[in-house]
Parts: sequence; structure tokens; C-alpha cells
Amino acid sequence: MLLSELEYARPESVEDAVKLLSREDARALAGGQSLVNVMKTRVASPELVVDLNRIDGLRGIRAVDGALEIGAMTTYSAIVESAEVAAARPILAEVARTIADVQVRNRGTIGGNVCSNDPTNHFPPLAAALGAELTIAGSDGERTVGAEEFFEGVYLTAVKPGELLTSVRIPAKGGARDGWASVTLGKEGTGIVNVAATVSNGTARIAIGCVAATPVVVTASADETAVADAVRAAELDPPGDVHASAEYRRHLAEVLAARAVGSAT
Amino acid sequence: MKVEGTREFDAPAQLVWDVLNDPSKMAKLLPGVESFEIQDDRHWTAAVKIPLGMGGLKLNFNFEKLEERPIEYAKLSSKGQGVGAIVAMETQFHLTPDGDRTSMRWEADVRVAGPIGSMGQRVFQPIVNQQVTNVLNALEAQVAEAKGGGTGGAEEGIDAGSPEAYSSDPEGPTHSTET
Amino acid sequence: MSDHTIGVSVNGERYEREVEGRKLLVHFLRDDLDLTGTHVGCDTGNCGACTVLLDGRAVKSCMLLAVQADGADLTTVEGLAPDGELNTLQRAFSEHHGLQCGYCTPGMLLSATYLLAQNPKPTEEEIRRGIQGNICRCTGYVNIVRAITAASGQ
Amino acid sequence: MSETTIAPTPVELEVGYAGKSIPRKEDGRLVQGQGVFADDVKRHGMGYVHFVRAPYGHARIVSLDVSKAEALEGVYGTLTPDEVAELTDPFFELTTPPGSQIKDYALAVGRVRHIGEPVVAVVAASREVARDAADLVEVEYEPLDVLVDARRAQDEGAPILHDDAGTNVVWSGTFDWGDVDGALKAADRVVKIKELHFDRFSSTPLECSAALVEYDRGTGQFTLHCNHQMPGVAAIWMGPALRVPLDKLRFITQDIGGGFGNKITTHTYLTACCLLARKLRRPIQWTEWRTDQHTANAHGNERWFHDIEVAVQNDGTMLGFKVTALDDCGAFPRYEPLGCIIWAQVTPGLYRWRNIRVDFTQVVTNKSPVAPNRGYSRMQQLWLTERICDIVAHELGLDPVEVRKRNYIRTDEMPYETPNGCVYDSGDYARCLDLALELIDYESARAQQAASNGKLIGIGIGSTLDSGTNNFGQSTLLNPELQFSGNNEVATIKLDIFGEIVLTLGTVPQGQGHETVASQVAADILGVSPDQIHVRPGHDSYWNSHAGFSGTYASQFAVTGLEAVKGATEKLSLEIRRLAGGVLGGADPDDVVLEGGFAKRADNPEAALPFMACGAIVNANNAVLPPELRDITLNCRHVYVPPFTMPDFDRKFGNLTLTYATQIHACVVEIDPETGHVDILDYAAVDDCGIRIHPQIVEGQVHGATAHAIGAALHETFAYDEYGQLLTSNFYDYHVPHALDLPEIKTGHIESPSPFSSLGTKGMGEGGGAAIHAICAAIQDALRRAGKPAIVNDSFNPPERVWRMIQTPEETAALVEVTQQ
Repeated sequence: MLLSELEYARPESVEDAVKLLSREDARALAGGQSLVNVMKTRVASPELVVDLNRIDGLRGIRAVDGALEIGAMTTYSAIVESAEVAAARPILAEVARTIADVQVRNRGTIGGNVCSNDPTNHFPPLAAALGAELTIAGSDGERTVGAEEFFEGVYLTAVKPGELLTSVRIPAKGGARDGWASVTLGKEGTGIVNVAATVSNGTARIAIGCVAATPVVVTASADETAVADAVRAAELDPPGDVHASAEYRRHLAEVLAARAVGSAT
Repeated sequence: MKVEGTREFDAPAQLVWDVLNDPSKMAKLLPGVESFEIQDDRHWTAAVKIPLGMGGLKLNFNFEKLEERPIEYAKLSSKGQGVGAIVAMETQFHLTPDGDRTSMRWEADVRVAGPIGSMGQRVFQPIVNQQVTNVLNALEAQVAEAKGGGTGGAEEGIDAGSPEAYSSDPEGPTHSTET
Repeated sequence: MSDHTIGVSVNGERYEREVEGRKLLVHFLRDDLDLTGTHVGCDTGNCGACTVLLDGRAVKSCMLLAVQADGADLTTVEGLAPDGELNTLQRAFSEHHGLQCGYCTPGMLLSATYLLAQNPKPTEEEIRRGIQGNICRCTGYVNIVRAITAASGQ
Repeated sequence: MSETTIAPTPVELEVGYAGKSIPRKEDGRLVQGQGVFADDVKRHGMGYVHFVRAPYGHARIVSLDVSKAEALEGVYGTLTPDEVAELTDPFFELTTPPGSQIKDYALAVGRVRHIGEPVVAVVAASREVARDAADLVEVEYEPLDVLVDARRAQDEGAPILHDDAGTNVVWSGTFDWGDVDGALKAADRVVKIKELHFDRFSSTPLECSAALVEYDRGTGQFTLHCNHQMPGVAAIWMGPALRVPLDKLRFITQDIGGGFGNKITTHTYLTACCLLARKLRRPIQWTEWRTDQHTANAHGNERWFHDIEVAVQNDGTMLGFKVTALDDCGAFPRYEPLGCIIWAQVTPGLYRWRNIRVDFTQVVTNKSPVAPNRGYSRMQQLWLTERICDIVAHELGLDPVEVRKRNYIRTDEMPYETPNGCVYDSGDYARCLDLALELIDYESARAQQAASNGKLIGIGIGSTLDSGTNNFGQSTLLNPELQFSGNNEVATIKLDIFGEIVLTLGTVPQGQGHETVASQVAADILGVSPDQIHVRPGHDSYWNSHAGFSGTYASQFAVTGLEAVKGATEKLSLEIRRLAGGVLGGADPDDVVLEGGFAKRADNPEAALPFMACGAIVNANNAVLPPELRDITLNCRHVYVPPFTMPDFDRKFGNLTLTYATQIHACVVEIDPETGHVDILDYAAVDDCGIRIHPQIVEGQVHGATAHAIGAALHETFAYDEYGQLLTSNFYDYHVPHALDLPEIKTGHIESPSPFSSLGTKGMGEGGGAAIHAICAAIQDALRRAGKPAIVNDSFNPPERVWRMIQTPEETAALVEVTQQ
């Protein structure tokens, strides 16, 4: 509950933030709804905490030709409340409104969610299924990576020291249908297995969370049997923990993949 | 938690054995090594910072070679202590020569105590797999270097700043059990 | 160590204090400002006993650094009835027995205040969703839901 | 604050506040954040303590060095196990040898025996610096073999936790009533159940433990501002350990953020704080964090039931059962082995069977120590009897409702003496069940179930007793050397100089509304409004009269607390009436009535003396009193002592509890057949706790007890890995039900007055985990109706366990065998 000593910086521009983040043992503080908790245990104790909350340019949702440009510091609540999201890709709001609770949603951000990449997080599989593109700023300028390259491991992403995720681009929905299914601790609690799916032209693109270090992407023809078969063929080797064994997670992945595809709208 | 797997090396067993049993080479296998000190040929210590996205986990490790049967078997104990975590690991290597190549079967029994130990095994297990893969990749690079054609490729795997991406590497851990 | 001078407005009163960068907002409120109505019930951001309003939004003050609140307008439970006259929500909690030990109550009241500000006539489902981030171990939430419903005039 | 009324204005008298849900006195301060909880108390110059805790489940402490920690700027000092071993004696143990040889200290001496056990305490000028310094304490451990499975505790070669005891067994004994062997022989059938497991969880009050401990060097006085819920027992643990008389330990609590029994065993931490306050000559502030609370404070008892054999007739009449029970109390017994007898308060559950044998053993393991937890020890026994009832019903193809009704003790049999000599005072179980079934609309739930097309719908019943007001004499059935028996509770009430009525309680409430309920009882006797009774909040062992085991636990306030209030207030009433009678021309006290703040002559209401005058005469103007009234103090104390006798040690027979409230719950659940997720579709709880003084508070207690049990049945577990690592050490992994997890809980009630309390009340609030029984029953019902012959063999049923029962019902079905004779 008690953090190690730290230095705190509050840049007001992406450039300043990137400069600060280049320092040894600096960490970006987004919503802080995961990082601060980890710091309370002192399992992580960054020497410099770079608070991104005063960089206005990192917040906001813009619709561009049906696609959405979401600033990394956009909160879950802003996504839930956004007219742009409701019009362009409502699944984002539907999933965001099941993240933790309203207090967390008022602080937690999409950027923090994907960058922390905890296996139980909601946005990594959703970003992977929807084919999100993520823009990362560094001292050499910006680069954009696809969701599948973005997630590298547990707590590891393509954002390297000295870099900063600035925005998440969600492609236009077009004729696609999006779905989500999960089994959690209690109702809408911590994920045991999360599945996001998007279906277009009869093909489902499915991303399964909490069965590996990064979301596992599977594609299949969009009927329940084909989906379950495809997930089985992926030969998942999920971690087991106090909430679910590997075997049960593997089973849930099949069931939930079929449900996510079946319920896609 | 027990993890195990096999890995093939394009090098003779003696060479793999030498890398595995040279503490100074061993040092380069560890993720995020910040300092390394050899006490004697059976004991050495290292300060490491295991890369985690939230910030590195700093641990001071004591290594002890428990058993060896050149050039086929070695057993190593390592105990790491840091704020919030105590890691105890017993690693065994079995080498089987196959002409100019070597097959290595390995097992590690990893035990984590302290606050991090209860922080969620679903996270812990992939992290262990991730680190093991890094170690194996680094080992492969070390073996290649010892063989003569050495490149700096191995360094990537031990750089805390840019750890090797974890993927379901067929040569990474093949089996892990929750125990 | 890094110390920062921060200025916050809490329940309409302006405070300026030196804080360490690592101090959590909840400890700043409880230890530095003596506003002990804001409670701590967990160490993982789950229980919501530390809920306060930050610029009008409900947040958990154990997951913010005090320094992050610099310049902000905060409302804690002590600000709900500044002159000692209970407000509608507080009265409803009492009338409907929406509290037993009273430990979760400050956070619960602030989440409910936020909910009713956003949604003056919430359904039962919306109320439950609105207080999902506040753990109560005494009431099973039944009477809390009744109290919030009553306070909304339904 | 309006509690002190200088001059009571006569009010329109509303006769009978008892029985009405008046606004709680406690609420005003609590809804404004003006409660005073232990962690809110501050003192100038206080030091914050941080405990360095064991990272291993079981390890020898090889070496320990605090020098770096002590050298850190801002650190005031430390406390080490060596100091503790020298400055204190081990806390006394309740059990018999060899278990009583266990040495339990404030810090881990020589060895750590569970994750999170405190090893060193560090005190500093701020919380953060104390934590920084704790990281600098160097402890070298030699890990030892770990014992996590109680079933292995008595195996050859199992790690022995306490060498001084030389065994892991804390207590062991056989309870044998009636003729079990005869019943098993005579029965039409014998239902055998190999193993059932009652899981480890706790009610985890939202407020963790905390204390501000001061030491007065001049008087040798320790003052503990804390949230211990049973200071009497804390004092008798701590006084001898600290080698100080009990009066040197002053316990003060005001508001406590829930207790549920979990705040009865914090004496180890409080002792460490006392030592630090004395050593460092400054107030010591201790805040326990949630992870500390989960890893090293108070879990509920985990219990295994083995080799159950039930004697049953073909019509479902149950004649008796035998069982081998194995209780896991964690690393130190502390309040144990009382759990080895407490269950016997409800030995037969709600049923009429007369032949029962229980072989009971309790062992230590490398897990957190246990403490009483809402429904303490009876809950486990009631779960067993309820599981038996459902398994018997399903194996015999009978309706669980019918089996219950056939076997319930009948209302015309009350008071009913159980096979072990307990006396169930009153109740109507069958009627409560009917009410519960009506609330869930049983008939249409069954119809819905029949038409469910692949959905798994189940209906379950949980019948429990909430035994209240302990006869501490039951402890002598465990250890005849113990000098405990009976029970008592105290209240004092005075009429002060300006007419204020001030009531103090011995109890230590944690949200049960004692200030309010006590004022209702006193108000009715004194003819005033509850607003005019100032009940001192909280407990102060210096200023509140209290008895040896004053406190708030074991469902007893409505009997012990209120009887004490009633007794004291009746004494005060008599004194006021004598005084007024004397002053108002020599009326007999029986001819004086108390009404609206006046003592009035019944024959002439014009002749009235205001309470203010009564208070003034006795306290400030007593020379006017005639000699025969000079014994009047208007300051009355009453000690209530329930009518208990000593139980019979040889037969393990006697009345262990005074009152028995009934709770019958019924629920409808739906199981997702693909995931095993259980959803509660409907839930009803019917309560009978005799006369209810404050119905709303009673209903609130029912809600809360139900919520705890739903959590325990579906979400909450303290799970350990093989190394003794706790895997659910915080609210992230230990999932406490939030508002979306819980259904609307419907409630119903009847009132069967207790013949053993003068108010007709019964203690309540624990409810014996009825929801655990009901949900387990409903899951089994859903599976059985879907043709899956599984039995629910564990009290905790997360989605995966339920999914497995659906997948391989034969696994648990194999635990049951029915033989026809």
C-alpha cells in the first residue's frame, strides 16, 4: 500500500513526455488503475513516474471515415459515453462498460489498458480482433504497428523505453459484426477467459485473451462449429491458476469463441 | 511450477556443456544481468533486473551447482531475493549427443515466494515461459558464438530494455504444470 | 525524494501542502488534512471505500498520487452535509438502513452521489452497476439499493 | 449533537418503542464521515509500525539483522523475535497436552509457520519510511517441508509445525450420543458418503485491524484504541503474556468497521504494539492492510467430513449418522480448539434423529490461523446435516422438501432437548420453510425447471439454526481444567444532574446498532423517547462496566445485552419511583408511573416530578432527602447471568446455548451448462429470531449473513498452493460479491418468542451460512434433474468445479454408496 520513493513529472506535451521517458527507469503513468496498484506492492518501483494526464493532445475520440482515432489517454468512461464510438464501433463501448467499475472507468485509459497488457485485460483481445493500429511516439518520431505485433508478452508491448503510445486507431466497421464473450470472477469481474470476435464476409476473426501471454488470434468461417474447431486446432496451452485450470480455460476458449461469433452484431 | 522442454543445438555436446558450465558464459544467459561475480567454480552471484512491462523486478541471485556428470547432466540451484519476491529455482539439464548435434532436455522447478508469488499465476506462468525462452535463445547464441561463428545476436535476449518477444516458440517450454 | 507543493480545494476549502511524490491521495486526505471520513478497505483498488469526487467524477483515491490532484476540486463525505443537515441521500441511507458498520458508507455515498448526478432516475440494475466498485460486507446491498432508489424520488 | 438533552421537554408518549424500526442513533455520524474508527485515532509523535512478514509457509529463521533498517533516517526502532521471547510469555492455550505445549508469541520466534506471519516490527515517523525500513531488514530462512493438506497432518513423516507439541493434533475426541450402531443396523438403508469438504474463507470485514497504542510510563498503563471485538478475552491473553495486571490494559473502541468474529484474535499484533510503545516511548500506530488481513489474521475453519454413514428408513426418516470430522485451524490454535465443541450446539441440525457419533480431530497446518467467523463452527456442522439431507433425498428419489419436513423437529416438541442435551427453545421450522417456498414460488419454479429445455435449473433449501448466548461451560468438555462456564453481560444506566439518561454497554458493537436497540428497551421502561437516552458509543474498558467476556459475538446481544439493559433500567426506574414517591407525599413506588420524562403519582398525575428534578436532588441537592431514600444513587448497574449449569464431561452432555433462532432459505439457480457459471434467479430468507426489537436491523442482519454465505458458496476461497503460498491474498483474487453479484434477497419472518429470555428475544445475525447450504443444494438439484448423478461435495463451487460435475458427474457420485438392509 505504500510506494517506494519516486520522482514525479507532469509533462504537457508528447515531446516532453518522450524526453522524460528516455530516462533510466522511467514509467508512464496513464490512468494508474493498474500501475499504482503494482507500485503499492513494490513489485514495480519506477524511479521516475511520468504522468500523462496533463497532455491534452492524448485525449479524445475522432471519427475519420468510419474509423476511430482514440487518444491513448481517453478514459473508458469517455469511450462509453462517446457518440462517435456508438455510431462507428459500439462494441468498444459495450466492452468498456464492463471493465471493473465506474470509478476505475473514470480514470483508466485505453492506452494504459493495452500497454499494461495484463492477460486479463479487455482491450488487447478486442484490439487484436478488430485489427487496431497503434501509434507510438519516440524521439525519432512516430510509428504505427498492428495489434498483433504490438502485444509481445505479459506486460510487454512494442512500446519501448523512451517511447509513448499516443493513439489507437480502430478501423471502420463496414459490414462487419462485432462480438464479445467472457467468463469472469463474479459478474463482470476479473477475466478468466475473454474473447472478442469480428465477423465480415462470413469469416470470423477471433482474439482470445487470458489463454497465453498475448491475445491468440484465430480465424474461421463464421459458424459455431467451425469456430470451436478452429480454436481447438490452435492447441492452446493456457496458464492454470487459482481461478481456472489450463484445461478449463482451453474449454472456455472454444465455448466463448463460438458465443462471441454467435452474438456478434 | 515446473517447466520443461527440449532444445536442439547445432553443436557437439562438449561445447554445449562448456557453455552451460562456464559461469561467465552463464552470466550472459540471464535476463537483465546488471552485475555478476564468481565466488568459486560452484558458486556465483548475480544482480538481475527481470524485465516486466511495469518496471523491472530487481533480484540478487545466488547460484550453486549441485550436481554434475560431464557431459550429460547438471543440476543447478539459484535463489534470488528482492523486494516483494523470493525466487528459488532448481534447473536440470540432460545432454544427449547426436553426432555433431546435441539434444538438451531441461527441467526447471520454479518457486516464487513473497507478495509477487500470490499476484496471479496466470501472469506468472507466461512470464516464466517468456524468461525461459529468452535464456534458451541466449544459450543458443552463446553456443553458436563458442562454435566460432559468434554474432552479437545473443545480446538482444539479455537486454532489459528490449526483451525478446515471447511467442509460442516450439523450442520454448513444451510443458508446464501448475503444482 | 521529491517533494511537491500542491494546491487542492476539498469540500470548497482551499489547502496548500507539501507532499512527497509517492503519497497516495487517500493518505493525503486522511493523514495530512485529517479528513478521516475517507476510508481504506483494501490495497488493490477493489473496495471503493476511498471513493471521492475529483472534479465531479467518482474516483478511488487510493489509485491516485496526491500530487496528481494538484489544482483539482475534491469532494469527500465530509462535504456532503457541510452544515450538519443531512442531505437527501444521507437521510435515505439512514431511513432504509443502508448502512450497518458505516465503513463503506462514505465511499458508497459518493458513488451514489455521482450516479444520481449522471442519472437522476436510475433503474435497479443501473444502481447496482453504479455501486459495483464499492464493496459492502454488511448489507448485501439490498438496503443500499433501496436507499438510492428512494433518494432518487422513485 | 443532540444526544445530551439539558432539559427534556415532555414528549407525546408513544408507548412501546421496542418492535419499531426507529432511525439508528449511529447513522448521523456515520453518513457524515464522522465515525471514529481505530485507524482515525492520532497522537502527537506517534510512530507507524510496519511488520516484516514471512515469505514462506514454513521455514526456520537462520539469522536476522535489523541494523540497516534502524540506521535509516526517520526510523524510531524495531522489535525482534528475540526481544519478544524475552519480554513476554507465550499466550495461553485452551487445549490439553500435548497441543497445549504450542508456543504462540507476538512475532515468529525461531520459525515461521505460515505466509505473512509477522517476524520483525519496524517503527518510523511515517508509514512510508516504516515500509522502506522493513525492506532493509535482512532475514535468512531455511525453508522447511510444508503441510497444507490437513488430511496429511497425522501421516508418518508429515512436517511437525510445533516441536514443543510433537504432533500436529490440537485436540481430538469422540462424541457419542444415542445408539448409532443400533440405528445403522436397524435402518432400511445406510447412505455412506466418503468425503465432504467445507472450504476456507472468511467474512473479511471491510475495515482491517488497526490500533493506536499508548504507554504511560508513570502508571504502567497501556491504552489501546483498537477494533478488537471481544476485549475481555484479549486482556486475558495479553495480560499474562505481557506480565501486567489486566487493569493495565485499557481497550477503547468506538466505531468498528465490521467484525464477524475476525477481530477476536488480534492480540498478537496488539501485544507487539504494546511492547513497541513501551520500548520506544511513543504512541504506536498500526494499520493492517488488506493483504496482511488475508494472509495472517483470521480465516474461517476449514473442515473435512469423512466416512459419513446415515441410517435412513425407506420413507426418508433419518435415524442417525456418524462422521469423522477433521478441522484445519491453520498454524496456531488461538481461539481454538473451541471450534471443536461449538458445533455441538447444533449437533442434530434441525432434525429429530437421536443417534449421532462424531469423531472430531483438529490439526494445525501451514496456513493462516483461524478465528471465529460468522456462523462459527456451527455453520460447518449445519452444512453437513443439510448436505446429508439432500444426498439422502436424491439417493432415495425423494423430494428434499418432503425429507426435511418429515425430519424437522416439530413445533409441538419445543422446547426440544437434543441428543446431546441442548435445548432448542422455540420455533416452527416447517412453517418457515413453507414461507420461504412461497417467496420463491416453489410450484412455478418446479414447473419452470420441468420446462427448462437443457437449461440447468435447480432449487435448494438451507435450514439453519443460529444458536446464541454461549454457555462457556462447553469449553470444559474440551479441557476440564478450564475455569470457564456460564456467561454474563453488563449495562449501567444513570440519571444525571440535568436529567440526562446515560446508558453504557459492555458490548462492543461493529454495526449491529446496539446504541439504538438498547435505547428502545430503556426508553420503554423509563417512559421517554429513545432520543432521550444517550447510549455511549463504543466500548471503553475503563468507563463501561463489563464482564469477563463482554463483547459482540455469538449472536447474543438481543439476550445478554438487552437483558442487562433491561435489568439496569428497571433498577433505575425503581429508584426514580421511590424517590418521586417520597418527594411527592410518600407514595409507594408501585403507585408512581414514569411518563414523558416525569415521575407521576398514578392517583394524581398533577403530582409529577420531572426527571431533571430527580437527577438534581440525588446528585446536587441531597440534604433534602429523608434517610430512607439516601441509598438512591440513580446510577444502576446490572449483570445479566443466563441460567446455565455445568455440562456433563463424561457424556459430553448439557445445554450449550440459551436460544436458537431459525433461518430457512430457499433459492432457484440456473447453471450455464457450457461454463458451469451459477446464476441465482431467486432468493428468499425466512427468519425466526423470536421477538424483534428493531425489525429493520434484524432484516439487515439477515441480508448480510446471506451475502457472506453466497460469497462463500460461489466466489470466496482462501486457496493455498503446495508451498503454502496463499493464492487469494487480496480483493483482486479473493472475489467478494459486489452489487451485481447478489440477487435481491426476499425476506420473511415469523416470531416464536423464546421462553428463556424475558423479552422473548433470541440472539441472531449469524444465520449459520444458510445460503451455502441452499446453493449447494440447488446446484445438486439442477444436476440431478438433468440426469447427472453428481453430489455437491464441497461448500465452494466456482464455475470450473460445477463444470466438472456436469462433465464427469460420476466422480462425485462415486463418493456415495447406498446399501439396502
